[in-house]
Amino acid sequence: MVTPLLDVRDLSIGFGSAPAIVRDVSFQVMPGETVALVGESGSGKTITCRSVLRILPPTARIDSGAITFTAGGQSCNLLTETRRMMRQIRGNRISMIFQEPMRSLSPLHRLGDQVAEVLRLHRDMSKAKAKARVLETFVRVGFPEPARVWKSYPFEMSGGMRQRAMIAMAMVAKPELLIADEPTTALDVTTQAQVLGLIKDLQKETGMAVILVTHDLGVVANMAEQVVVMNKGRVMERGPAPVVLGAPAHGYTRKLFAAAPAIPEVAAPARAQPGNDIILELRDVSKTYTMRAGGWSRPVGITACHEVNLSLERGKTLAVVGESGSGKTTCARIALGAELPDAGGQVLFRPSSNADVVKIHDMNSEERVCFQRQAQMVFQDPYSSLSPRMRIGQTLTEPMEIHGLGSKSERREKAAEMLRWVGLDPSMLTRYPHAFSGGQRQRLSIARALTLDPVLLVCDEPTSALDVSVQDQILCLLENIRDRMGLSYLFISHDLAVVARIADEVAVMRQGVIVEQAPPDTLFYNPRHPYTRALIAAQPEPDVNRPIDLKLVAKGAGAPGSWPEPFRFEGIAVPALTELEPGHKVRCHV
Amino acid sequence: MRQLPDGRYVDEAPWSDDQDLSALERSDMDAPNWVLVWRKFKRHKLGLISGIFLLLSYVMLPFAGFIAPYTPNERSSDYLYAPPQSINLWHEGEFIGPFVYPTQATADLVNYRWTYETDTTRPMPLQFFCEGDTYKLFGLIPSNTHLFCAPEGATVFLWGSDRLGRDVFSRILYGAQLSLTVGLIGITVSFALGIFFGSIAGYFGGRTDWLINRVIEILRSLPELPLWLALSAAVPSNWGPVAVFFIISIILGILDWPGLARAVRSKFLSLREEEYVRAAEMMGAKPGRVIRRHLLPNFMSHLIASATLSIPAMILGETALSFLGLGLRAPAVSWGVMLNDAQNLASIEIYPWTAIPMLPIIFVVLAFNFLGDGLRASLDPYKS
Amino acid sequence: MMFLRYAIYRFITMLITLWVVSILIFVIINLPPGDYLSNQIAELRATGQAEGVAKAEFLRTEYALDRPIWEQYLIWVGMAPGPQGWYGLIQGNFGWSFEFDRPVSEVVGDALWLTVLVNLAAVLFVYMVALPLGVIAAAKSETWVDYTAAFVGYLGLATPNFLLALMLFYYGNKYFDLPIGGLMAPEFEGQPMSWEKVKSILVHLIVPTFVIGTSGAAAMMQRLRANMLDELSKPYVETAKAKGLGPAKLLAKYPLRMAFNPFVADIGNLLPAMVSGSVLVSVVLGLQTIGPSLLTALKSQDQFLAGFVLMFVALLTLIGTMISDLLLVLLDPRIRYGARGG
Amino acid sequence: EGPPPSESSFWKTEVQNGILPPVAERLPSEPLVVDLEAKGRSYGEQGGTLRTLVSRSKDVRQMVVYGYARLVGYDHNYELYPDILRDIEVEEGRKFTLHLRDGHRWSDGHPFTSEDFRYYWEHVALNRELSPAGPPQSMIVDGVLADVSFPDETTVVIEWPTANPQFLQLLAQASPFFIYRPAHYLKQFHADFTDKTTLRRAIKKARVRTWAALHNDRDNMYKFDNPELPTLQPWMNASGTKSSRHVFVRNPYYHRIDKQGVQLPYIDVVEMTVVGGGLIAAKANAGEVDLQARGLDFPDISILKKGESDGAGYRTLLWANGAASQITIYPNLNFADPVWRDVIRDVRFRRALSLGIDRRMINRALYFGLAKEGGMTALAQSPFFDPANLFRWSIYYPAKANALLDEMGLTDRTPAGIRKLPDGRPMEFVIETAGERQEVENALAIVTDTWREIGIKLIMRPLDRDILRNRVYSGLSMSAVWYGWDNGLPQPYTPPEYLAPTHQEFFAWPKWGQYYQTGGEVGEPPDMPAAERLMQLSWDWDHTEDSEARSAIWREMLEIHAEQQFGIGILAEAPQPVVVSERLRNVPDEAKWAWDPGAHFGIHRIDEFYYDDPFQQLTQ
Ligand SMILES: Nc1ncnc2c1ncn2[C@@H]1O[C@H](COP(=O)(O)OP(=O)(O)OP(=O)(O)O)[C@@H](O)[C@H]1O
Ligand SMILES: Nc1ncnc2c1ncn2[C@@H]1O[C@H](COP(=O)(O)OP(=O)(O)OP(=O)(O)O)[C@@H](O)[C@H]1O
Ligand SMILES: [Mg+2]
Ligand SMILES: [Mg+2]
Repeated sequence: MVTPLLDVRDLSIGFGSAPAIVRDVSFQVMPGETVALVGESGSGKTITCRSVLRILPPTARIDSGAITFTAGGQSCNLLTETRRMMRQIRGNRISMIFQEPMRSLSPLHRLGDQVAEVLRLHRDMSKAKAKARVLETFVRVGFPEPARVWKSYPFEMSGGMRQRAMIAMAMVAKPELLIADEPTTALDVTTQAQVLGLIKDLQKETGMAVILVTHDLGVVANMAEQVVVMNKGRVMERGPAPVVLGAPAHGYTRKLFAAAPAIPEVAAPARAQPGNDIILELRDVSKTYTMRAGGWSRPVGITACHEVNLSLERGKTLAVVGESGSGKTTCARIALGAELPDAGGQVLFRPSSNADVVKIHDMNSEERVCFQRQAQMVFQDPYSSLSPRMRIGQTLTEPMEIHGLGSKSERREKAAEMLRWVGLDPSMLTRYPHAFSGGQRQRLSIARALTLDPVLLVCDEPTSALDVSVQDQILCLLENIRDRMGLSYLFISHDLAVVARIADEVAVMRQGVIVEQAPPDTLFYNPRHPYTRALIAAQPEPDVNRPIDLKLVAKGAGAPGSWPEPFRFEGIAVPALTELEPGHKVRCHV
Repeated sequence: MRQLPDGRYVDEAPWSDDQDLSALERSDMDAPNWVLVWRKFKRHKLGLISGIFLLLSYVMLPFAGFIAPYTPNERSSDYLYAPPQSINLWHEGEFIGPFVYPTQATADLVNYRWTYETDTTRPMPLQFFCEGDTYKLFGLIPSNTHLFCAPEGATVFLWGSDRLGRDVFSRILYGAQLSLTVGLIGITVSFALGIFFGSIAGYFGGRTDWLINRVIEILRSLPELPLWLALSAAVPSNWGPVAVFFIISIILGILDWPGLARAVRSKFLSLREEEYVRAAEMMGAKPGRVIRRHLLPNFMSHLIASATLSIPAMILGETALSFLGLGLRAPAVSWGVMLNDAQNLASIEIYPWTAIPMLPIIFVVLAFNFLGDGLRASLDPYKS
Repeated sequence: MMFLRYAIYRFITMLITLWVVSILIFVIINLPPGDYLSNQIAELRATGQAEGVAKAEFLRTEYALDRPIWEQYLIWVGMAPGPQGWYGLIQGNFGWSFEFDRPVSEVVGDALWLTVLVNLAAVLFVYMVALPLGVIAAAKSETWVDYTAAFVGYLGLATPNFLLALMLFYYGNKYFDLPIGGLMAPEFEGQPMSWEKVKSILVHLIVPTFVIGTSGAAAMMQRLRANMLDELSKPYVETAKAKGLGPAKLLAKYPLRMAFNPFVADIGNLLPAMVSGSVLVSVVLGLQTIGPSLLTALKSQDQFLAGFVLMFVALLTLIGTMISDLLLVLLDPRIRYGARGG
Repeated sequence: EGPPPSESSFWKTEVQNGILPPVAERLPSEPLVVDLEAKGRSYGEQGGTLRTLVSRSKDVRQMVVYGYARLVGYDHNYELYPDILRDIEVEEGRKFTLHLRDGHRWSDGHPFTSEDFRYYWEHVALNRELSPAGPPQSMIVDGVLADVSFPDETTVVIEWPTANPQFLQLLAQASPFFIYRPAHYLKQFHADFTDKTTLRRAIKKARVRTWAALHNDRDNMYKFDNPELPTLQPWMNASGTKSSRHVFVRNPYYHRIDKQGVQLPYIDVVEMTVVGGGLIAAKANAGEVDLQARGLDFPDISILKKGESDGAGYRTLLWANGAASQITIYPNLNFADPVWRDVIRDVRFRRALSLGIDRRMINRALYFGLAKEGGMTALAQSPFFDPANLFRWSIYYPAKANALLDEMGLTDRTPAGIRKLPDGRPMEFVIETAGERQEVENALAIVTDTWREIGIKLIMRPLDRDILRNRVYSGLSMSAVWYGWDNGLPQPYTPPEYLAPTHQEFFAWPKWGQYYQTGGEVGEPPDMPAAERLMQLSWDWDHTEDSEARSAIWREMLEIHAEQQFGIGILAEAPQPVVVSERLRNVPDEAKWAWDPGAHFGIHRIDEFYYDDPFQQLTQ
């Protein structure tokens, strides 16, 4: 029998004096094998992964267990190994992609520097060689302009780009074991396919083993040989992927798998009724950033989005999907006035059907306060949008405090209520943000946005870190509120299944422009644009028997310059968005 | 955990779908923030001890006159530069309660110093709750009862006496009244100004920042020295030393803020770009709120450390100023004044006890430091 | 490009500020009643030196001290002609020191490099001691290393500089044969550099460096420690750890760099502190730096000397602040020099 | 007579190389021969280096003070005698004939003649550019400028129509009135003697603006900071001012020799180092000085004694201070506040203040009882010393003081027991000090306690020296503390003007002093009978030649002061520690430490001090 590369045995971990949060977890990882760790949000997946590298919060305590790592004929217990040895192992033999890449990168160092450091540390490479290697990895994780990424600072990158930088950092040294904690949450499906393909390549190349934490059962089906299902800190079920996915034995596993959404097979397109009660409208919105990366040289302009026109009907959901880095977050921020559009762009908001239009891009302070009460945002990166030195209780009551709503105890009650809505326990109110799991933080962010009972909610990938059952719960909640209170959503997501479920209208973005826009039924029935088609094709399905060809779908639709004639464009000289059929707009030359 | 025939393991423990609410005490949830902070602080032993020490020191201030056996300017002209005396309990193997041995001074005109002879044959018990010189309890109520004093014909100089025969121990107690209060006013002023201007400059940026920065630059490029000299000429002569010192410490504070302001500003310039600050703003938080609730807590550690560090500077500031004729002077007593008298070789080599006031300064400063550190630690979210 | 524009803009601002400061400085040194020469005449009379009075009177007209104050200012700066023509700071003439009876540039010249030397030594001391200690204290917070560092630091802070110097001198001389006061053995003064001279300077620098440096080091160490402690728990530190970075490199590259922000902001203070910060220490330690000259000049209202030294300090401050502003922008890419909103 | 002068080893090589003429040619034909035996001193040998410290670099001028080569100087009995001059004749106190020594030379070897006096008088004193305010006041008596003539190379005659009793004292002062200049050296900077282009070049080089400024810069007989300026002092400056160490080497042309024919000074080199004022005691303690008094105060004595017993190689002497009083309180009779002024002008008040001081206690606490307690008056060595003056109103007697104050009607008291002024304010008596001396502070701390018993609250306020002066002169300060009269050893010939309201520097009457000094332009005329009487007496002294009459005037003036307590003296003759190397000889064990007359070490003739073993020191 082959010795496992990593053998986790009876691992129990707790925090402070509270009862253990991870209990008796055991699993093995064979060399070259992929083990998927799935399970409920907050069930201890991240903690388990971190304990392998012994990078746990200072308050964590390991109650029992052993983690044996065997490589090169030698095995050691990672939990008791000397620090020096651990430094030899970290980054070199085992590397990790952290769950929240946005926070995990140093804000003051260029990405290139941060990534190349691993190589210089463990591979003893010259500067130039390391740079070449890093640039190459950048390309492989899907950066079209690796040179720009090399000298960018993290805050200049979109969420998905940061995540890819993190992935590059973990893989560039080609470790023996890769721990990927939800590595593709911020990536669109084609990029995701590219990244997953890269992992597979590396596995083939170097025999790398992978622990893959993910909520996307489609990814599990496509990647994993082994599956470990966790719930409430315990392993519910583990075994080979085909068996577990095919016939879940445990009640929780069954429940979980049942909740997985899928892109519906649309038989006939449904025509949307053109409404006229527009709550939010973006007109000709463009945004150009100046890169700090330049330093002494000429400033470089980055067009994050270009002439975006969107209108959101009251009580409806407008979903934006698209390539990572295509300007979705930028549009969302502009829509909420957090960023100003370039001159000429307009953002209009109508608080109620018969109220006056507010120009978001040009508000006075009175209008601003009023607007800020009515429009809220769920941030893509929940960790950094929560004040690290504020207890969650304070964070949740703050919006109400700002707008002077309710008494102190009412506010607290409401905060507790909100937590319950998003499936969290009110006793967590006294915790600080860092003491939550990724999915829990995402839910906190949603809870905070809801405390003010807004009329407009901008959700930037609100459910990417949630397991499917909790995701289902949250989506239900959102739908519920929308139907009850006429809330309108601007909903950004990579998960087409989620979009298909919740959206009334979908806009597909690529390279800063909208390439196709239609109601979901229309879109999934008859995607016209090559990019949309590529996206749909790249959505993995939770069925081991229907794997997608990662290589193929990763190509996506290729660069805009290689698209079929009517759709092709270079730079920002784009064809107009044309309405091919009522309610279905495609960017093409007719 | 059971292994199924197809090679998978399944957990057998009964499973329920409910949210299991982890058991955290309810009371915890409703406790206001400071209670939570206090609970954490209690675990920081050194901080706690320091806090208690400081508390005692401050509580003692109004009673300094009662505890001190002498009043600050009470001179025993027969006991100049008397060395510290010990309080003994046993005399020739016999317990007779706290007592001192009488001492006798002679002027040694060969070496020009006072030498003291202790008469160890005559133990003289201390008196308790005895009458002595008049002082003011709480600075208001005249009283002449002292906790303990020397018996008739003897002295009790726990930490020796100085050049004029004044009791160093008593003077330190009285000196605390000034050093621990007035000196801290300057810190308060400087912190209030520094934080205020630093944060608005850093947070708003742009023109506000420009203006505040110019003021800071100008203030900083004007050295304090000429100001002090001008001031020492301008203070009305009938002002008491304490009033002068009060004004000085306020001015010290006013001059001191730019350094802090710049530190605050620089930190805020980058903090204001943080996502959670944006989030707060997008929720409609006013600048004041953003600064207080989101920015300042993230700079608390620096502020606490800076405050601790300013304390010795403020207590000792006057020793430097007295070079310019501006420090506190007799009859006011402060630690700085006492140290000022001790700034010569004789105090180091021959009468080392006159430099004892250094000790309380060090103790107080360390206590403030550890208190601050405890506070910092209990505000640190990453510590349990 | 953007940076260059900002730098130029910042430089122009500096010049304007310098001009404002020059007015203020002139006002401040003329604030105390009387002027150098009247005080001098009073002193001469008090000590019965009738002859010196004539000389003082001579200087008064020579240096336009009999003119209205604003006119004196203009002449001093060089924006108006004095009795002997254009002769001001702008033209590169720093004026005359009455107290030392030499041109200001001569009085200051010697002291200047010694000042820089002493303070450079002190600054080096501060950084060499405070940086590693602060980082270690943070990394090993609440251990004996931390407590000892704090204790020693505060010991230095809580001892008046002069007393500390005296003690160090006395015992240093007694037990280690260290020299008392001064910056080099007197016989080396005015001599060309030689190995012996360098040795003498180094030996003489020990106590002043220590005295000037301790307070600075303690302050920097404690602040650094606090800032480091904040940074140590940030996720990016974990990332760095996961890369397998060794502790020293890790601390230095990531959290230290972040924690350094407030100190960069304080660089502005470093330069002027070199001159004015150690004035009193220099006076009591008898260092031949610019500090004692400044104090004498101020006390005796030797206005051109005082004015020049103050202007010099101000210039250093302004340059320092400018450098720190530029560094801030360079070091922290997140900083944008724009106003809030938008 | 006497053995031929012997060559000094210091200049030996120069003499051998012909750079210097041999010693016999360097001395004046009639050198001043010092009879050391008569003074109870021993003969020494040349050589050695004397190390001493000062706290400011401008204190190099102390070498002019210590060197004490004057046209006429005081001897150890405070009698005037010709020093640089061979002889001086005074007629009717108004005509002074100065006889120079034939063959006397400047330190650069150039002859010292009446030409040097003429240069000063005609080209410096009377030059409009060098002396814009006109010739010095000291050359003007009763409004008439001196008539100066130069009959021959060695004779100078200065005369006025009326007597100038102060002239000789001025020449003998610690900081003397230099009526001569090294003409041969200074002419090169003088527009009368040097052509414009040469001058212009020199001006430019010196970075000054006019030739007058250049001349002024070079002409520093007292400042002593120009090594090129020839001198007549025993040592000449051999280093620039740039460093903190100033070296003075023996003047090869010095005019004094001892009876054995050895040219003075005995000591070859004086090394004066500038150090921080606070470190002088520490350095002395470490044995780094050979002769030091400046910068040492009585409180340093214990540490000095310790160094001495630790074997640092020195002795610590205690000399008596020569000022009339060590600590004196001057209530300001010209204080701006009218209520206070009236109180202060009441002699009973000043007497009460004096009676309320426990001088014994202060003496004991500060000086181990070694100083002389009592009011400000002439010291015991002066012929005018009278114990009655010393003790008048200056014995601690609080009951009497209280009675005096009660008698003034100041009987109202605040609850704290402080008397009230006539207008109801509490009597808070502010004393301003220069904040330089710890002993003053300590003394006032003791005074505070005893004054409280007579119902007066003392508030001490330390200020900077210049600020203090300005405040006193403008009448803003209620009272000030300073030393007593510099000259505590008046002789009949000592002008007593400093006892009369003629100087604002006497802090009790700044305005009266200004009135006199400015001829009535500013200030106020004296309006108290006692002050007017002092004024009259001073005038009388000026206009009498008779020693008896002058003595009588002196006595009366001193008595007025004792009665009036214008300056409330506390102590006199406080011991001044003097650190002397164990190997240094001829240093008197007991002496006066006085500025004027005395010139500190000057009057004790430092040029006669010598090292026991000068060459041992060299090899060290
Ligand atoms: N520092 C901490 N202190 C206390 N509890 C913590 C801390 N960090 C995490 N937890 C708790 O530990 C549990 C497990 O967290 P973990 O991050 O491993 O979850 P996860 O399985 O990764 O969830 P997700 O899928 O949402 O990321 C969560 O309930 C979380 O609230
Ligand atoms: N502050 C900034 N400075 C410079 N460039 C920026 C900045 N913010 C965003 N960008 C650039 O703008 C483009 C769009 O970014 P945006 O965050 O809108 O992407 P996104 O569609 O949300 O992507 P993702 O799905 O990966 O989050 C990216 O190329 C990004 O690098
Ligand atoms: Mg997780
Ligand atoms: Mg985004």
